[in-house]
Order: sequence, then structure tokens, then C-alpha cells
Amino acid sequence: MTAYADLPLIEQLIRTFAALILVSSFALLAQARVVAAIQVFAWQGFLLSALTALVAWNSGLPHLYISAVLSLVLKALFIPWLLIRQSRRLGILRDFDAVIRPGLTLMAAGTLVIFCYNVVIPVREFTQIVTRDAIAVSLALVMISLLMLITRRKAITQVVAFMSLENGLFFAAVTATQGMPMVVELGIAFDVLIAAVIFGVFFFHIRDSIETLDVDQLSRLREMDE
Amino acid sequence: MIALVITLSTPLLAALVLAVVRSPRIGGWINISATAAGFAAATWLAWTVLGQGAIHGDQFQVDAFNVYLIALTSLVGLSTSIFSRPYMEHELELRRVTPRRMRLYHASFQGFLFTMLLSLSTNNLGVLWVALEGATLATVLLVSLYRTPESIEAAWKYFILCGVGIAQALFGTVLLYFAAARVVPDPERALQWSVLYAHAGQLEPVVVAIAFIFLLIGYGTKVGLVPLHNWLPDAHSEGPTPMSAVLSGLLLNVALYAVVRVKMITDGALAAGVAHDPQLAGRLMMGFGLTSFLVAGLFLHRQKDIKRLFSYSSIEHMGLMTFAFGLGGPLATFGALLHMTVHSLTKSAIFVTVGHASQIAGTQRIEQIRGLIRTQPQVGWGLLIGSIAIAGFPPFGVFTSEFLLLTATMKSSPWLTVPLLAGFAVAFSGLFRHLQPMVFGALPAGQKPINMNPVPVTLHLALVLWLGLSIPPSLARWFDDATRLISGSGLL
Amino acid sequence: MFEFSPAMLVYAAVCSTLAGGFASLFADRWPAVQKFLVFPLLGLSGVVSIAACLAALSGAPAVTDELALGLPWLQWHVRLDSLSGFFLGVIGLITLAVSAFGPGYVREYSNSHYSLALLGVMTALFVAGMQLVVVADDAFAFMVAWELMSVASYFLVAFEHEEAANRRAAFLYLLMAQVGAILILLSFGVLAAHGGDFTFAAMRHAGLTPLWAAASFGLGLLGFGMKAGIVPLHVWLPEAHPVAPSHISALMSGVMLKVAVYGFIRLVFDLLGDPHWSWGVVVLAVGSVTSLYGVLYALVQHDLKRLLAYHSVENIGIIYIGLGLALIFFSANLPAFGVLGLIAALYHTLNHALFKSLLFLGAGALLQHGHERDLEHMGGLIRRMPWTALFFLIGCLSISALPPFNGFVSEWLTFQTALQATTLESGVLRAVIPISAAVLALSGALAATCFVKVYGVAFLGQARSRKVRHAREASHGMVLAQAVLACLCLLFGVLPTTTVEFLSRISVDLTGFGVTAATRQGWLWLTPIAPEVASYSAPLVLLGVLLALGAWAAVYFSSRKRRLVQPLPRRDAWDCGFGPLTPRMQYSASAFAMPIRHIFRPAWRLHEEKVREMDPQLSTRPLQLRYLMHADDLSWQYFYLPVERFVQGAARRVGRIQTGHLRHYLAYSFFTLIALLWLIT
Amino acid sequence: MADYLNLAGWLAALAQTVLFVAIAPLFANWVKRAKCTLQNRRPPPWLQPYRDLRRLFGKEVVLAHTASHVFRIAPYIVFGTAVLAASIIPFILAEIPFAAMADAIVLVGTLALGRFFLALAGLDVGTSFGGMGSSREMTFAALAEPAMLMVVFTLAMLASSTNLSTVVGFFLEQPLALRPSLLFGLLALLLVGIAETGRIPVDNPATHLELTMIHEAMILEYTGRHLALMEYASQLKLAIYAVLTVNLFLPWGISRTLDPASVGIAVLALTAKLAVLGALLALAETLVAKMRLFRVPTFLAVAFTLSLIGMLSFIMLEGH
Repeated sequence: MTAYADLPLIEQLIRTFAALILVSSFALLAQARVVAAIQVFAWQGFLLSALTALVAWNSGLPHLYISAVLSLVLKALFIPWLLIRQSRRLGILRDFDAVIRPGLTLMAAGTLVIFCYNVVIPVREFTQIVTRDAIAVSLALVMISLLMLITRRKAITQVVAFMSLENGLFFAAVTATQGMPMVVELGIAFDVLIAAVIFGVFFFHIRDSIETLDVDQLSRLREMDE
Repeated sequence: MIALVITLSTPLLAALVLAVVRSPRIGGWINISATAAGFAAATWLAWTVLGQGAIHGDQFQVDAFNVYLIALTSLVGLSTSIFSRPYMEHELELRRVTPRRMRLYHASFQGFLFTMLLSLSTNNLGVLWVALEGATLATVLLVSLYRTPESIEAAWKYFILCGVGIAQALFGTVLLYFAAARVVPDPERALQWSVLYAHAGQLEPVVVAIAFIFLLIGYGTKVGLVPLHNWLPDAHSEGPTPMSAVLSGLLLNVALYAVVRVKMITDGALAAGVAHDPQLAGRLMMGFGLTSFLVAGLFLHRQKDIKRLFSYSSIEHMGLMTFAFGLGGPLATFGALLHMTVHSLTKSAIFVTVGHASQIAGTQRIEQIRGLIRTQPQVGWGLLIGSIAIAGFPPFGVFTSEFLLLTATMKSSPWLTVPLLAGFAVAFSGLFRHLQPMVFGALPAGQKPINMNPVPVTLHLALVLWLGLSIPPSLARWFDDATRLISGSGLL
Repeated sequence: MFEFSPAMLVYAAVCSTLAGGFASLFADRWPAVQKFLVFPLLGLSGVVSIAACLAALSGAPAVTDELALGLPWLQWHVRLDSLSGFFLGVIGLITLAVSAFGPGYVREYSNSHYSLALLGVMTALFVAGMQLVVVADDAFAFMVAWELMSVASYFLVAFEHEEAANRRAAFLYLLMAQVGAILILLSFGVLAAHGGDFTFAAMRHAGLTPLWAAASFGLGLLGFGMKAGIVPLHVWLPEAHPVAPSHISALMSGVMLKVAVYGFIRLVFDLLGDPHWSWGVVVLAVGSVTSLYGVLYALVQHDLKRLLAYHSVENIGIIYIGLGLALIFFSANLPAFGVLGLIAALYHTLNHALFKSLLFLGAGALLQHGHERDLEHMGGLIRRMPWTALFFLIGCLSISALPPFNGFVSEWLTFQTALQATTLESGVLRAVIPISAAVLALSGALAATCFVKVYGVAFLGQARSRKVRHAREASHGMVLAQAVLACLCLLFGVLPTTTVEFLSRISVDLTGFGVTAATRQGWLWLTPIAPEVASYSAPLVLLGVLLALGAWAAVYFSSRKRRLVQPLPRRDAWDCGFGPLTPRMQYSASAFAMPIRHIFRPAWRLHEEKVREMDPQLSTRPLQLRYLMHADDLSWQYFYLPVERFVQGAARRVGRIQTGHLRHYLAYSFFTLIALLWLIT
Repeated sequence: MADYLNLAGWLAALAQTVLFVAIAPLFANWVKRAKCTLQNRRPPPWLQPYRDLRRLFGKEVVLAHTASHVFRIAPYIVFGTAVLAASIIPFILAEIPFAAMADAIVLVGTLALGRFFLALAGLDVGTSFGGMGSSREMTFAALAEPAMLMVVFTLAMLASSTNLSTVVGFFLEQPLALRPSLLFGLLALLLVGIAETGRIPVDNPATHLELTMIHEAMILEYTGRHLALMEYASQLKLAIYAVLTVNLFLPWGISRTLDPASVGIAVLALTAKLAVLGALLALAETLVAKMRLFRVPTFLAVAFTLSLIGMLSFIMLEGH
């Protein structure tokens, strides 16, 4: 195990970016305003894209550059743009989606990070680049996104959370495994694109049917007693 | 290989064609022709695999396990498309759907079939994931086809829950890739199932265990395992009935297929027993399966909607299959494979009759569906016999598989037969307490028969009956090969 | 080269049944098919079954065969030995009678919208299922045939499905059949797990440890008991039997319950091997409770078919008492007496099949021609339906265990077995057996009371309703069927020695022991243990009864000439001077059983209601008083309703997890994930 | 069983049966006379029952409009079964072939058969009286019959035989012993006998009071020879229970051979025993009041319990 200071700069940079992404995830979790949440999400996409490029440079794998571009276009630009446009058309851009007990939520997120680290500790350490720790971070990203999904009421913020979940996965794919096979990566990108479009369609459907985007109102189908 | 190409490309092409065909009527016929062609190709493929052994390609792999699922998928696709034509025309007449949405419906139907076949035949776990996600995307707009508030709610829940689930599965896939990348030098091959399976013993067990948990939860959401099942009854009940038929008959199977494939790798990785209980995957599946089986049985008692009723029955049966695969061993595996087949056939037949029944009554509410045998005997008897079959009464095939399963449980973990027994009783009573008043009873006023094609139901139930009386040797060998593949030893 | 084998008779019987079922597919279009094809084929099947029975009981070794059906590695095994042959014979006898009874009876449905085709198909599948159960030689074939029998009979119970009560009964029936079948399956599962194979041949050598053997026994007792109707698993029986068409009730009560007994005997005496004494005590206790419970509930019924169904429960109890005694004696290494108990049980099985079918067919005739199932509306039918009345009387005498009819012989044998309790080592057993004998005696006496009530209220006295007053005699076929069964009741009552000789072969095959002493004195004398211990000569008793009848006949015919000139004078009955007696003044069924209700009050939950219709002019003067009474089965209150409530409660509680809120669902996913990750760290 | 096939045995048994049937009314009359004497009334002549029977046999038979064949055949069956039962019981001779033909359980069955038809006859005409009588008769019989069977079982277990001749023989060979089982059995049999033969305190053969009557209610519609047979059968039944009681529990004196001397002793012994029993019965009927109808089940429950305790005490206290 080498000391952190002995690592090449590029690796230190990659870790810094990883930490930044984690921070953006926390920020997302705490962000109550819709527009701000989308902006943070765009920043996260940008950070992810930059991280991918760094990894690509570090490992010299050309297809990671494609991934970097893809994620930049898709996650930092297109999807935020789409979400902002939709929100504007729906008139919810300035809405609040109050975070339930923000302090508690952030503490829970912190606990989750520790938990995730605990989970991956038994993985045997290889003297390669960031691997085990990358998994821990990506696991934490996924978990925090899930936590955000649970704590948000608005459809739009749920979508942001969902997309940030995808970011966590992408992070894992990039840092832990230096990208997936190309066919898989293209497929994933395609799916995310379609999903974003479908989300857009749904916002209107939901608004048309319940006249709000508060998903807590969507509870007609249930098994509980009235 | 050509057969495989045709099998896969038919629905893809049909989806593209149907996306531009304007007339719903012609669309319905194209739909049937395409599924018929696909079924013919799948039969050819199955014949080839039966004769010449498994096809092992880099990207595609067709072995004993998936070839029968491919054949089953195209068969259920065919009969559902036959059922869907008059059904959807009736919906069109009632103005519940517009011709434009019919276009979406037909295109999505074929698109869904394509994703199913792709996920079954691919050798790449990444592609498997992409295809399953594609299946969600293809069907989510079908769930909200009627644009009622309930259907949109159902579609939203379906989309988010399955989306989150599938994202978790992707994380699991990434972890698997991570584990494999250390062992397999060529990164392009590191996600290929056959490669992973061959190198399973060298994979890092801790990573594989974490990956399995993510994959189990991810694909388990699609299988409908309790407590991840919540999207399933909503999506089944609010979408058009042909879609419920294929969701229950196919999607759940394919998701379970994915879980089993992953379990095979996990078992290989954990076999050494260094880091974890070597039975971890099986134990988890047994736990989830049993929970689903019991809880879904209880849910059956409180249903008011006929399609929800049968979707809980699907959860129950998927739980049973998951339990059986988790139990392992040739007897249980054989039973689970058989159960997959007969459950798809029976459940899709049931959904066909359920669709007609709710068209006759004009509602899906159980309390308003009455006296089907008097109104339209074909529908009433179809529903009754289908339910008898699904409840596990001989001479139908479901009984055979449940027989194998129960005896296998008795052999390896006898105490689990107690909850199984309770589950069967609870589920049966839950199903039949609602079913009987629907099919029996006096002629209700103001309900008249509707146009239906009896072929799909008859065909499916006849097949299930045949499988119950005697499994043809060729099919038995198939099942046995698959059993050998999954559990390591065969029965024949 | 064609080589005859008794197995072919079995196949012929099953094929004939199925052919009848196929033919009845056309019955809706051409109703004549029923009369000329469906029922004759069923009758043929009955005859062939009886032939197979005789072939199997003729002392030939067991025949085995395999059919190309079933699992790929396990074809259906078929085995015809003496035990299955005997039960095949029972099925055949009743099927034959039903095939004679059926054409007349199903005419009633030809004008209704119930499908005759369905009735015919399901009857055929039902009979075929029963025939296959008794010859099945592996667990899989057994279960398939068993469930075929259950499902087909479910459709028959639900045949007149427009009545809500029938649907409820059918549901209950199928539910219990399902649970019972799984229990049986698990019982076989234990044997298969240790024997290595599903065939009965492998199971016989399973070599279970005592604990597993007890588990298999317990599961089998419950599973088969659910079908046979042991208390408290009997509740489906009084609901389902009355609502099926009567010839089906005859098959269900007469035969299907016996098939359950067959399964139990096959499991316990054949597959499991050495019994433990405690099994015998359990079976004995179950049998005693069942027989007393059944007869007590029968007494308070006034629906004839329901009453008969409760009597089936009672008789199953008697059979189980015999089996329990057999188990106790076998486990105590006293096979001579064990065999006697087994034979008593088998004999009673045969007898109950005969007289209960006879009674159900009689009830069917009453239902069809008197349009009544309720005893309170019957009366005086002996004048309208003399033949049915005669045969029904014979049925009543047989079921009441009165000499010289068949029911007496089997109860006598059971008593004789019980009296050998003194030879047992264990003091507890010696004390328990006499108590069960006392229970048996009590239920026998109560059964006689009950059938005096049935016969007296239904056939004697004056008609209590208009339809009954104008009832006609049943058709020839229906009478013939009853006549055959009545004659068999007498025949098996008078020739017990020959019968026991045949039955002894079954026990030799099963256990290796027979009753040689019983028949050593020739056909005239039945001496189960030794001549000086006990003997019974039914033919001579019959001779005595015939002498009494002869005396009557002599007086009757000697006075015939005088009577032709001047028949016996008829007058009004004694009316205490209040004017003519009306039918409403007669003792009703409820009234008849009133003292018994008074004595055994805690045994039921009675709902009594007195409806008083007042004169509109004068509000204090009652116009009509009616007394309504029905008895709830206690097992509902203490066993079934709590289970139902528990399941409903559990369903409600489980329903709470599905709140409808997406966030909750996501939380489930999230916490499941965390829990599982926690699990592996 | 060869000894059963000797003709002399059969003939003797037949003769004994005829004798039994012949003297049965006499015993009933003896009880009645004893009772009259005890109650300071003038007793009927010794042969009064025979005169009554002859008179009834001579009278015209009248039927109710609603009577069916069951009504007409029942007297013959009731009487026939009573005769059959009488023929099974060791009376003067202990070893009789009839006892092998039908053992003690058959005896109970035979009596039940008679009762079955008696009750049906009661219901046949369709009057309230008849139904009332049948209902009560069958109810009490349902309780009495198991008690009776229990007594029989106790004896049968003791003697290892249900053959009445063998049982009697067994007791004759046994040394005299005070057995609680026999004591309880005897008590139970006495109670059952009182109930079954319709004596006070269960029923009162002398009255026609609707609140209390059982047996008389059933035969209310009978006339002429039918009534004669019914009356005769009930007298026979009384004699059967009496003989059963004395010969099973106090068998001394009964003859085991056809030797004239021992037969003579047997006749004398039996006469004495029956006379004492009849007198005791009369005494009891004089001292005890008729009980309320719904007290009868308690009475019979006592009988049943006694018989069961008798059997259990045999198994627990006297076993092996």
C-alpha cells in the first residue's frame, strides 16, 4: 500500500473529483428548490464527465473519451436542459420540494457512506488504481440517490434523483472498471435517453391527471384499508 | 444461427413497420403475422438446438436453458397477438384508445417481444441488462395507454420502481465486470456469461456477493419478489389486458431467468466457501421466494379487481419458482423449469379470459363480474379451468411441477413444507373465493357475449393438460439438459 | 398374441367410463345418448370392475403394469392386488347401481339450463379417478388420480351452481380437498425421500426412523381423514353431499369416502410397515369421536341428504375404530386380533358403501318425485312410493346395525375385536378400548333412533305437503337400482362367513396373516376367534326372522278369502274426541329428536326460533306457529372460524404494507438492500 | 361344533323356548299379583293374562285409515324377535345350540330390531300419541342399549366369550367370588331392565296417561290379534330380562345336561329365583314413585356409568 502522497498527481486529481462528486450528491440531497436541484445535477454530470476524461487520460483507453463526451452531452447538458424546459412549461421551476428533516437526512447520508465503506472493506486490495475505494464511493452515490428518491415528493425531483442514481452507476463503471464494453455503454446511454424522454412525457400526464406533480397524491392504487 | 437472427430480427422489424402503419386493423394483422413468423423461426431454432446442441457464440448463446424459454416466449407472443386483435378492436370501438395509440401499442408490443428474446439469447450480461431496461421502456407507455389517472399512476410507479430496480441491477453488473476484469484479460469478453461461468471459481467472492445482492434486488423487482413487488399489480391491472398477459407470462420469467443465470455464477464464485456461505445465493432466493409466496397468497383475499387478483397470483407463482431455484438440486430445478413453462401458458390464458370477462361486464370490479358460464360459456369455462390449473390441480401441468417441488422440499428441508402447505391453502382459498361467484351463478342482466377467438386459451390449456399427463420425451430431455446445466446433475 | 391379465380388466373399466364421459359430450344435443350410451357404458365399467375385483380376490398374485403417462423418469405404475381389487369391486357395485338409477334421475335436468354433458363428463372423470386411485402404484399416479377425483366431484357439487349455498359448499369442498391432497403428498414425500423413489415398491422399503414414520402417518391421517371426513375435518361433507345430484351423492358418500379409507389402509398397513401402538390409539380416538359426533349431528338434521351425510361421518368413525383396533393389536404383536379389526373395517367399508348408496338413491327418488329434501314436509310416502319405501326400510335397518342385515355383521366383528382387549399387556390400552366400544354402542343405538325418525317421518303417517301427497313411484330403473343394493345388503348380512373368507385374503396379502378360525366351521357359522368364544349364524337368525314373517303370512293368507269378501275394517285414528287429525298434528322430525336434544344439549349450538303469525283482526290470537331449528357445527366455532379470522386478519395486516405511496415502495427497496448488504458484511 | 349338531340338543332347546314363551305371561302376572298383595288390592287370577290374550286374539282387527303395511307387520316382527331372543337365553338348560347361533350381542341386536319396528308402528298412524311414544322409546333405548352392551361386554371379557351358554358355564365353574365388576354390572342390568320393560319408575304399564306413557302410547291404535301380539311380546320381554338377570349373575341350579334330575332341580331353582326377583320388583314398584320423564335420562345415565365402571373395574382391579 502506497502512501497517498506518493500517488501520481493524476490519481490524486481523480480522487479529488470523486470526492467532489460525492459532495455534489450531498448537495443534491439537501437542495430544496427545483431549479437549484437541476443545476446541481448538471454540475454533477459535468464533474463526472471530467472525471471520465481524467481516467481516460490516465489509463490511455480511447473509448473512455467517447464516454466522457457522451456523458457531457447527455448528463451535463441535454437532460438538465430538458428538465429545465419541462419545468418551465409546467410552471414549477421555482417550486420548493421541502426536504423532510434535512439534518437527519444528511446524517443518514453520512452514515450510509460509512456503511458502504464497511461493506467493501473485505474486498481484497489490489495495487491498481482506485478500485475498492471507487466502489465504496459509487455505492455511496447510489445509496444517497436512493435516499433522495425516498425523501422527495415532487415528480421532478424524483427524476433528478433517479438520474443521479444513474450517475453513480456511471461513476462505478468508469472508475472501478475503466468503462464497460462499448456495446453495453451505448445501450445504457440509449436507455437513459429514452428514459429522460419518457419522463418528460409523464410529467404532463401526471399533471393532467392529478393537477400537481406531488407524487404523494398518486396513491389510489393500494391495498390498505380506506 | 440464421434461425436466431430471424427470431430476433422479426419483432424488431415488425416494431419499426408497425410504428408507421396507420390503420389499427392492418396493424393487428401485421402483429399476428410477425409473431407467427417469429414463432416459426423460434421453433426452427429450438429444433436446431435440439438436434445439433447448443449454439455458443461470442455475443449470443442458445443452450438448453434458454432455448425453451425462447420458444415459449414466441408461443405466448403469438397467442397473445391473436387474442389482442379482437380485444383491441373492441377497445377501439369503445373509444378507450385512439388509432394513434393503437400504433404505439402495436409497435411497443413487438418492441417488447424483441427485448424479451434479446435478453434470453444474449450471452452478454450488459446486453441482458440493456434489454431488460428496454422491456420496461417499451411497456411503460402501454401501461398508461388508457390515460386514466389510475393508469398514469400505475405507469409512473412501474417506471420508477423498475427503473430504480434495474439501476441496482446495473450496479451489480458493473461489480461483476469489476470482479471479472481481474481474471479475464480481454475486457470485451469479461461480461460474457459463458466466460464468467467458466471462470466463476476465480472471481473475488466478496465482490460477487455484493453484486449478487444488487442483481437479485434489481432483477427481483422485475420478478415481483415481495417486498419489491409493488409495481406489479398496479401495472398489470391498469394496462390493456394483452399486455398483462405478456407481462405475467414473459417478463417475469425472463427476469427470473436473469436471476438464475447470475445465481449460477455466484454459486461458482462462492463455492469455495472462504468468505461466505456457499449457499448464500440459494438461501436468499429461498427466503425471497417463500416470502413472496406467502404474502401474495394473503393479498389474494382482499382483491376487488380481477386483474389485480391474478397479478398477485403471478407474484405467488414467481415466488414459488424463485424458491425452487433457490432450493437447487435436480428435482426442484426440473420442477421450477416446468413451472415456468406451465405458469406462463396458464397465466397468459387466464389473462386472455380475464380480458374478455371484463369486457363482458364492462368493468374489472370482481363484484360486478357474475355468472360468466351463463353469459358466455367459453369465457367462463376458460377462466374456471385456467384457475383450476393454476391452483395446481391435476391433470394439469402446474400440479406436476408443484408435486416435484414439494417432494424436493420434503427431501432437503422438510420443515419448509409447513409454510408451503399454509401458503397453498391460503392462496387457493383467496383465489377461489373470488373466482367462484364470477363464473358460477345466475345470468346477470344486461350483459351479452362478445367477439373472442377461443384458439389461444384452448391451445394453452391443452398444452398444460398435455404436460400434466405426460411430458414428451424430447421436451423432457430439454428440461433435463437445462436442469443439468443449472444444478449440475440431471434426473434422466 | 393376446394374453389375458386382470390389469386389462382395470383398463377396460376405466376406458369404458371415459368412453361414457366422451359420449355424454353429445348429451345436450341428443338427450337420448344419456340413456342408451352414457349410463350403459358406466354400468359396463361397473361390471368390469367387479370382474377385476373377483379376479384379484381369487387368490391370484398381484399384477403390475406401467402406463406411458406421467413423469419422464416415472411412468404411471399400476398394480392390482387384493386390496385394490376389493375397493375396485366396491366402486363397481355402486357404479353399477348408479348407472341403473341415473337415466331416470337426470331426466329432471333435461328441461333446466344445467348442462347434461357436463354432468356426464364429470361423472365419468370422477369414477375414472376413483378407479385409478385404487390401482395406482406410485405416488405421482396416485396423486393425479386422487385430484382428478376431487376436481371432478367439485364440478358435480357445484353442478346446480345458481344456488349460493351450493357454491359455498363446492368452495369449501375444493379447499379442503386441496389441503388434504397436499398433506397426502407430503406424507408420500416423506416415504419417497427415504425410499429414494416415488413408486410404492420403493416406499415399502423406505425404512423410516420412528419419528419420520410418525410424521408420515400423521400427515396421512390428516390428509386422508380430510377426504374421509374424520372430525373435525368433516365439515365439507354435510355441505357438499346434499347439494350434489343424488346419484352423485351416492357415489361420493358410498365410494369416494371409501377411496380415502383405501388410501389410509394402503399407507398405514402396506407402505409404512410396523405400526406404533400410539397410532392405533390416535386412530381409535379419532374414530370414536367421529362416530359419536356424526350421529349426534345427524339426529338434529331435518334435511334428509344432510342427515345422511352426517351418518357417513359416523360410519367413517366406525371404520376408523376398526382400523385403530387393528393397529393396536398389530403393534402389540397379536396379529390374529389385528386382522380381525382390519377385516371388520373392510367389511364395514363394503357395507357402508351399499347401504349409504341405497339411502342416497332413495333420497334422490324422494327428491325427484316428492320434490322434497326436508323431512318436515314429507310423510305417508309409503303409500305413494311402495317400492322405494321397502328398499329404504332395508337401508335403514342395515345402517342401524340390526340383524340380519349387513351393518350388524361388521359392527359385531368390531365389537368382537374390541372384546379381545383383555389380551393386551398395557393397562391403558385395555381401559381405552372398552370405552371406545361403549362409544360405538352408543352411536349405534343413536343411529337406530335417527333412522326411526327418518323412516317414520318420511314414509309413515300422513303427507305434510301437497307435492308429497301427489308423489309418484320412481321409474323402473331407479327402483331396480335400489332393489339391487337392498338385496346386496341382505346378502352380505346373511353370508358373512363367505365374505370374511374373501376379505381374509386381503389381510393375508397386506400383513401376512389371515383369519383361518373365522370360517373353519363352514359357511353357516362365523366364528372370528374360536367357536366357544363367539359365534354367529346369520342364516339361522334369518331363518328365525323368516319364521316370524311366515307366521304373519300364514295368518294373512289364511284370512285372505275372508278379507276379499270383507277387508279389515278401517276407522279414524283416536283423536281424543277433538275432531279429525291433521298432518300438522303428527310428530315432526324436530319433535321426534327433542328428547335427545334435551339430553345431549352441549353437543350442538342450536338456533331455535318460534315464528308466530298473529291474526290481523285479533292481535292476541295466533293463526300459525312455526318452530325453526338448525344446529351449527361446533367445529366451525372452535376450529374453522378462528382460522378464517386469522387469515383475514393476516391479510389485512399484510395489506398495510402496500400503502400506495411510491416513496414507501422505494423505501422497501432501499432497506431491503441495506439489510442484505448488512447480512453479508 | 359337532355337539351342536345333535338332534336332541336342538329339540331340547326348542322345547325350552316353547316353555319360556308359555310361562312368560305367568311371570308378568306374578309381579302384578305380588304388587296387588303389597298394596292391599285383590290380585287377578293366576291365568288372567292368558284369558286376556285369548280374548284379544278372538277380537276383530280394526285399522286406522292411515295405517300402512308397516303397522300390520310390526306386531309379528316384535313378537318374533322376542321369541328369538327368548330362544337364545339359557333358561333351564345352560348348553343350548341356539346360544351358538346368536351370541349376547346378537341378543341385543334382536331386541333392537323389535324395538325399531315397534317405534315405526307408533309413527305409522300419524297421531301425536304414537310419535310421542316412539320418540321417547327410542331415546331411552339409545341410552339403555349401550349400558346393556357394556354389561354384556363385562361378562364376555370375564368369561372370554360372548356366547351366553359359555358365560353361564364359566360362572358355574368359577369359585364364588365377590367381583365389583359383577356387582356393578348386575345393578346396571337391573336398571336397564326396568327401563326397557317399561316398569316403574320409568314407565307405568298400568296407566294411559299421556304425560308419562311410553310403551302404551305406541300401541294405542292396535286392536285384536295385533294388540295381543304386542302385549304378549312385552310380557315376553319382561321375562327375558328377568331370566337374563338371574341366570347370568346367579346361575346356580341351571342344568348343564339333559338328565331329568338336574333338569328338575333347574326348574325348581329357576322358579324360586324368578319368584324372588318378581317379588322384589313388585316391592320396588310399590315403594318408588314414577319419575318425571326428563329424569329418566339421568336414571339411564346412572345405568350406563355403572356398567362402564363395572367394565373398567374388571380391567383395572381384576385383570389377570
